[in-house]
Amino acid sequence: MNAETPVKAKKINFAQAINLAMDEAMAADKRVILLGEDIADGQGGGVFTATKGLSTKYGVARVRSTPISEQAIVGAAVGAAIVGYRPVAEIMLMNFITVAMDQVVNHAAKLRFMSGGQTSVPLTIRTATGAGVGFGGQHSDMLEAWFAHVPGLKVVTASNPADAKGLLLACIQDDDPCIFIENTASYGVSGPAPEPGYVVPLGKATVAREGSDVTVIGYGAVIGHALAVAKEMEADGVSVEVIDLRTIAPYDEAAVLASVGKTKRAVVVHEAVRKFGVGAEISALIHEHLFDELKAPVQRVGSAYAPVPFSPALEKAYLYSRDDIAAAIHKTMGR
Amino acid sequence: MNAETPVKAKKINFAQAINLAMDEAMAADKRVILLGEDIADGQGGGVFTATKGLSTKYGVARVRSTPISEQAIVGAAVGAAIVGYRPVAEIMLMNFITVAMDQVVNHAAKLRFMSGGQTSVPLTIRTATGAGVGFGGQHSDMLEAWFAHVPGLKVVTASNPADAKGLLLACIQDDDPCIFIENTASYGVSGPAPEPGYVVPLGKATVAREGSDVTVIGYGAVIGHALAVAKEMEADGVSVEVIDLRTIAPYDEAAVLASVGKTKRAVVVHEAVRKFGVGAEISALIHEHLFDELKAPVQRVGSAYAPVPFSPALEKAYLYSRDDIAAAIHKTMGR
Amino acid sequence: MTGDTAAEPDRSVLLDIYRRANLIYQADEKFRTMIMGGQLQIIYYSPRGQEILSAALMAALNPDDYLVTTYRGVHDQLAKGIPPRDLWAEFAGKKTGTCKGKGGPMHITHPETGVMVTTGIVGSGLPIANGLALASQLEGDGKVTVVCFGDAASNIGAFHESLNMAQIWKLPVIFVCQNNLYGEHTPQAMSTGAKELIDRAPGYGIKGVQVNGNDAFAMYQAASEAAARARAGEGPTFIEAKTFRFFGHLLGDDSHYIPKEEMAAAKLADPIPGYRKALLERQVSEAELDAIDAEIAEVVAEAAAHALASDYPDTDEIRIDVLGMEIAA
Amino acid sequence: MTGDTAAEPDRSVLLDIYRRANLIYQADEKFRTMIMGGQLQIIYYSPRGQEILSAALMAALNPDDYLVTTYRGVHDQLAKGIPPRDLWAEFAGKKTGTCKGKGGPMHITHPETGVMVTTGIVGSGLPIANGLALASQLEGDGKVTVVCFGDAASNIGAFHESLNMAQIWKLPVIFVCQNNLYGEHTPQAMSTGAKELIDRAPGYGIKGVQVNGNDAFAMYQAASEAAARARAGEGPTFIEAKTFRFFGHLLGDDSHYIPKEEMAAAKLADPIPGYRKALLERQVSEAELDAIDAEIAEVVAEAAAHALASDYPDTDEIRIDVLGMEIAA
Ligand SMILES: Cc1ncc(C[n+]2csc(CCOP(=O)(O)OP(=O)(O)O)c2C)c(N)n1
Ligand SMILES: Cc1ncc(C[n+]2csc(CCOP(=O)(O)OP(=O)(O)O)c2C)c(N)n1
Ligand SMILES: [Mg+2]
Ligand SMILES: [Mg+2]
Repeated sequence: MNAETPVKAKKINFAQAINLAMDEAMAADKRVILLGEDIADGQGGGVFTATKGLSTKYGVARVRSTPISEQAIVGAAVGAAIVGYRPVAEIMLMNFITVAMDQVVNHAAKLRFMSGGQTSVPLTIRTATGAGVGFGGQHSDMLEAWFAHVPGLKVVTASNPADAKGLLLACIQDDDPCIFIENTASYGVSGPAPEPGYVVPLGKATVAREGSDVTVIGYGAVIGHALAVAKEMEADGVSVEVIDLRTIAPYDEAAVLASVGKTKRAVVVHEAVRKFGVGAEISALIHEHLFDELKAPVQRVGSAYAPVPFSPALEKAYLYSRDDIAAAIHKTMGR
Repeated sequence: MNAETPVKAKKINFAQAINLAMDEAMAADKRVILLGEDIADGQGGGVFTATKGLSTKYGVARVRSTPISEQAIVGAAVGAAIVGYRPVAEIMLMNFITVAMDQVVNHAAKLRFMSGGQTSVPLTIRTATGAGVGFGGQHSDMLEAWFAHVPGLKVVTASNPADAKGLLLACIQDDDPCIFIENTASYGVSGPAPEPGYVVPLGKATVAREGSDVTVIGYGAVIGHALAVAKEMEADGVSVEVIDLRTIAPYDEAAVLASVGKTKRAVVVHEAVRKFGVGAEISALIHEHLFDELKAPVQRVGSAYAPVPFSPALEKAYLYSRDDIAAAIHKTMGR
Repeated sequence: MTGDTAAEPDRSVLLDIYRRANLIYQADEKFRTMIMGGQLQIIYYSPRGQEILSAALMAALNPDDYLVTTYRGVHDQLAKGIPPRDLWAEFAGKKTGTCKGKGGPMHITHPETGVMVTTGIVGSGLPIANGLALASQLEGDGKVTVVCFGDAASNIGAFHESLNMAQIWKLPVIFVCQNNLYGEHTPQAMSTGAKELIDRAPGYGIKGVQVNGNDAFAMYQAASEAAARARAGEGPTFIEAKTFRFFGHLLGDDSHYIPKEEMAAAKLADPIPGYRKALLERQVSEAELDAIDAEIAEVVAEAAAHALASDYPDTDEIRIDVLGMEIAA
Repeated sequence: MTGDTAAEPDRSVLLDIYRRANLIYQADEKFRTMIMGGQLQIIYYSPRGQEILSAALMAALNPDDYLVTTYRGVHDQLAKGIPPRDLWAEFAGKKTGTCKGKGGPMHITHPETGVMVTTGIVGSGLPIANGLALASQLEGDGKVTVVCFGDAASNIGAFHESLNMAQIWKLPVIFVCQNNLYGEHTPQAMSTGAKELIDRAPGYGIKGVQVNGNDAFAMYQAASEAAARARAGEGPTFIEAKTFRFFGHLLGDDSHYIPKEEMAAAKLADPIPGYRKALLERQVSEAELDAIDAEIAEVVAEAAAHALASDYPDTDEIRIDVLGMEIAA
């Protein structure tokens, strides 16, 4: 970096942040390898360019474009992981993980336990998803609740590029299998660049905004919306605290309870379908611990009970919205 | 049936009840076909004998032993279903569905919606699972929460043989894809036989026991345990109502809220891992609707956050227990 | 490649193939123009280069035979007979679309023309095709199911399970691998251990046929034979049809990963002018073909205009078709 | 079947194979006795009939080569070198077991002897084996990975994806299909379209070898050649080793689905007495073999006693090994 670089103003987008995490991890540890469809530079460096340049820098032995064989991809990652490698497998879009669930759930998640602790599985699965980009029913699902329900897996997602970099690096360094969820619509979204070496610890939520009246709990792209709503609500005299979970499972229960213990009101928000989603777990937990202190029942915001529709008109009807968040906050305040 | 048969005393076990449902469905409708590994009589009529005799009765064209190819099994069921057949696919154990999740989630659940209502998918997937039988980590998982989170799927399970018969028949007759979960440990368990033609409507819970102090909500094998605990608690002067959901998704919210609206206390119980389980959804719902009336926060009982261990000593530590149910009830009463 | 040469198809069949192929060709061009011009905002997988394959294949089928295809499906869908205006409206997310706008380009269903499933998950159409064929086998309705997929899709597990099951059950299904030599940006040799995809056939005991998919005559023959076999109860066929895609994986793809000479050679062998030439050599007049082209141009223009003019679905549709019962608001 | 005949292995190798096979044989007998006698309550997949296959295969490997196997894995695990007492204790769910009782019979792991994964999900071991081999390839450690699975497992998607990936990446892995002609109660012809499983090899461009797995000499040769190829960087081998299982799918199975003559013929060709006879013909004395048998009997008896005498794991273990960090109580 030369003297003229305006360090403070440095920006980075999600794709670059994710690239940076893998770059740093690969530079530091030769056991970090990447597997996925079209991820090497000869094939374009990944459909979302998240792996761009890495095969040129580290070689195609470590950055491997694979056949369209998700079971083989995740399985190879599992096998390499149990003998000490730290594979990062890219499953292009989250819905495609449905063909590899066996490797994720029956193997990656369980081999540490079933082996009595002899073989840990330090692998990371990166996968993109999210509605709002017109990909339709089979390319947009948010399935984090499934993985959160599987003991042995960590589920992680970021709300800004710096965290994306820090969290992905933490996943790669972690000795447990991590599902790292990226937002298809956000790859080009920029934010402040992190310092080299920046790592965000897994299992720790962060207070994205302090407030005193109500806590909004979310993760990923939700946080941007929650912050925008919080700002608007300031005008109405409602002080909204926003908790960014960052690690969805196992999540930072203490941080959630501390915040809601203070505000006495909570709204949980996610893009995933509301029913049986992550919000249900967090709502249940909060009630279990803070029932007497709560001023209102915890509200949940999520998407409609439907597959993700293609038509933009319906996709909007499907997706949770800022209005939904605001309405839920008002509902908690209305008492 | 001859004159001496003591009709009232007639008993039937789960395996027979399930067999009976398929038998009646096949007799009534030639579009009902069965697919699964070793399900024809030449192969033993299914590993749990649930399909015994059916291939002999209806022919191997309609009762098909398949290769070990779960994607092909479910896919074939999807394809036949969209042109009007009513396939019942047996996925021997629930963990094996992980290799066929794509067909279940991206196709069976979504084709009605994605086709704009042109192709419904009247298929049933029968699958067995549950811990307590020493099958270990890869043959025992309760994954109902995954399927409940997928719009377009119905998830069903029975607490007694008569219901098993009536619910499975309802699944086969239903125009939506149904996941029918059977309990490995219960196939030999007997109960009163249903009348011929007995159907239990989907989406309707039942009050397995009336009570006034606290509602225990569960499904499947849990109900037996809940009833036993309820009986014990009677001695302590606690009147426990037990709600058997029968359909886990979409579940009978009205029945749950009606009962808890009466008792003002609730415990949700399932064998699945507690975290991010079905209990979270039900707890969240109850709080959302009955916050002001509840005398105590809803309690959740489920299994430990761990893969299912093999060793009987650990399997016991993993599993939810009657003591856990009793403790949760006491917790709601202790206020 | 298929060894035997059969008698050439009738003139009417040849013109039918021409008509189907040119509908695809013009529709594709219109889609690309509209997308590049910002009139449609969609991810688009162009079938340019694969028109003849699909036209000849569908011409060999009956209208009520079943089809299962993929995200790269415009050629298959139009060749199978979906009215262009219905397809177009679906691509535009309108309520007049085949699926009321709910499915979109990757999920076209149109039972009236036998288009039963279009899937965006690589390989997943094959198991479903078996199910359709199984229903036909049980029903005895004489229908054949065709499932189209790419070369790279032949490396996923569902392919394997499906060909095996189809063979042991002798299902009336035709597996058509449209081998355009690339899966996204990966060439076949990098993703596929087999020397030729057709080498996979003996692993299932299935009848395998390798054919130049861009040769309408060879393709029509292969498809006709496979359909006849299926209808006769002789079981499935695996057809590997060689072809090429001229616009890469999705529109905007600069095909950087395709050697220039390979692309140039493919363009030289472009099946669209090639087939026109073949017809002209067979006493079809320029005027006749021009008339067909003009007629199709009108159909395509009308379809596009209809799509743009149509309304979006009501937001209430989000609660409909999820389950048989309407979901409460 | 393998064509070339190589020189016979050394006497020491032949005895090594004998030792491994007889350990399996006696262990299996003891397991069955204990289960039938109620001393062990487990689902048991007997390897009876497949001892020689496994013994010859493992004798051709190095101790630190990797193995991935399945629920029917006792023969592979013992032949690979897991101390019987550790295996036994795991089968009994005791804390002295290979996996502290957490895994159980279907999930044996013992890295010291290279047994990396035992899976209960048909076909899932193959993708994982590729990963082990990939690590060895990158590491340049010269290790070979062997993955064992059944004939019926060759019909599941993971098989297909794995052989293909191994071949294109030239991974040092040996796919050993222990073809005992049945998957659960289904005969091969009912579940498999291929005439011979080995016919699947060309579909991946992989080297394929069909061998009588019950012939120690042929099996040892095939495995040695495959291991040498793998170590030389020449890539994977698919070995189809024919064998038979005498106790059906799981203990208690009455084998009603196996034609009587087929079972009788298989028993006549029982590889255990067959191999003993072969050794006797090669100047190994009865006394020498008897001594080995006796030694093994003691080891097996001790292992079983140790398992029964050991403690169950503490219930706190439920919170350990789930994640790297202990789960709070
Ligand atoms: C299971 C799955 N994995 C990955 C993808 C992403 N993807 C979509 S198309 C494609 C390439 C398919 O290539 P091919 O089968 O040759 O068909 P083509 O696009 O060339 O027609 C990939 C990798 C997907 N849709 N589904
Ligand atoms: C994915 C999956 N489907 C089904 C099963 C149930 N199952 C266990 S073993 C088996 C038969 C396997 O046969 P084969 O591969 O020939 O091995 P063998 O048991 O004969 O050694 C089946 C169907 C399973 N464990 N996993
Ligand atoms: Mg292709
Ligand atoms: Mg077998």
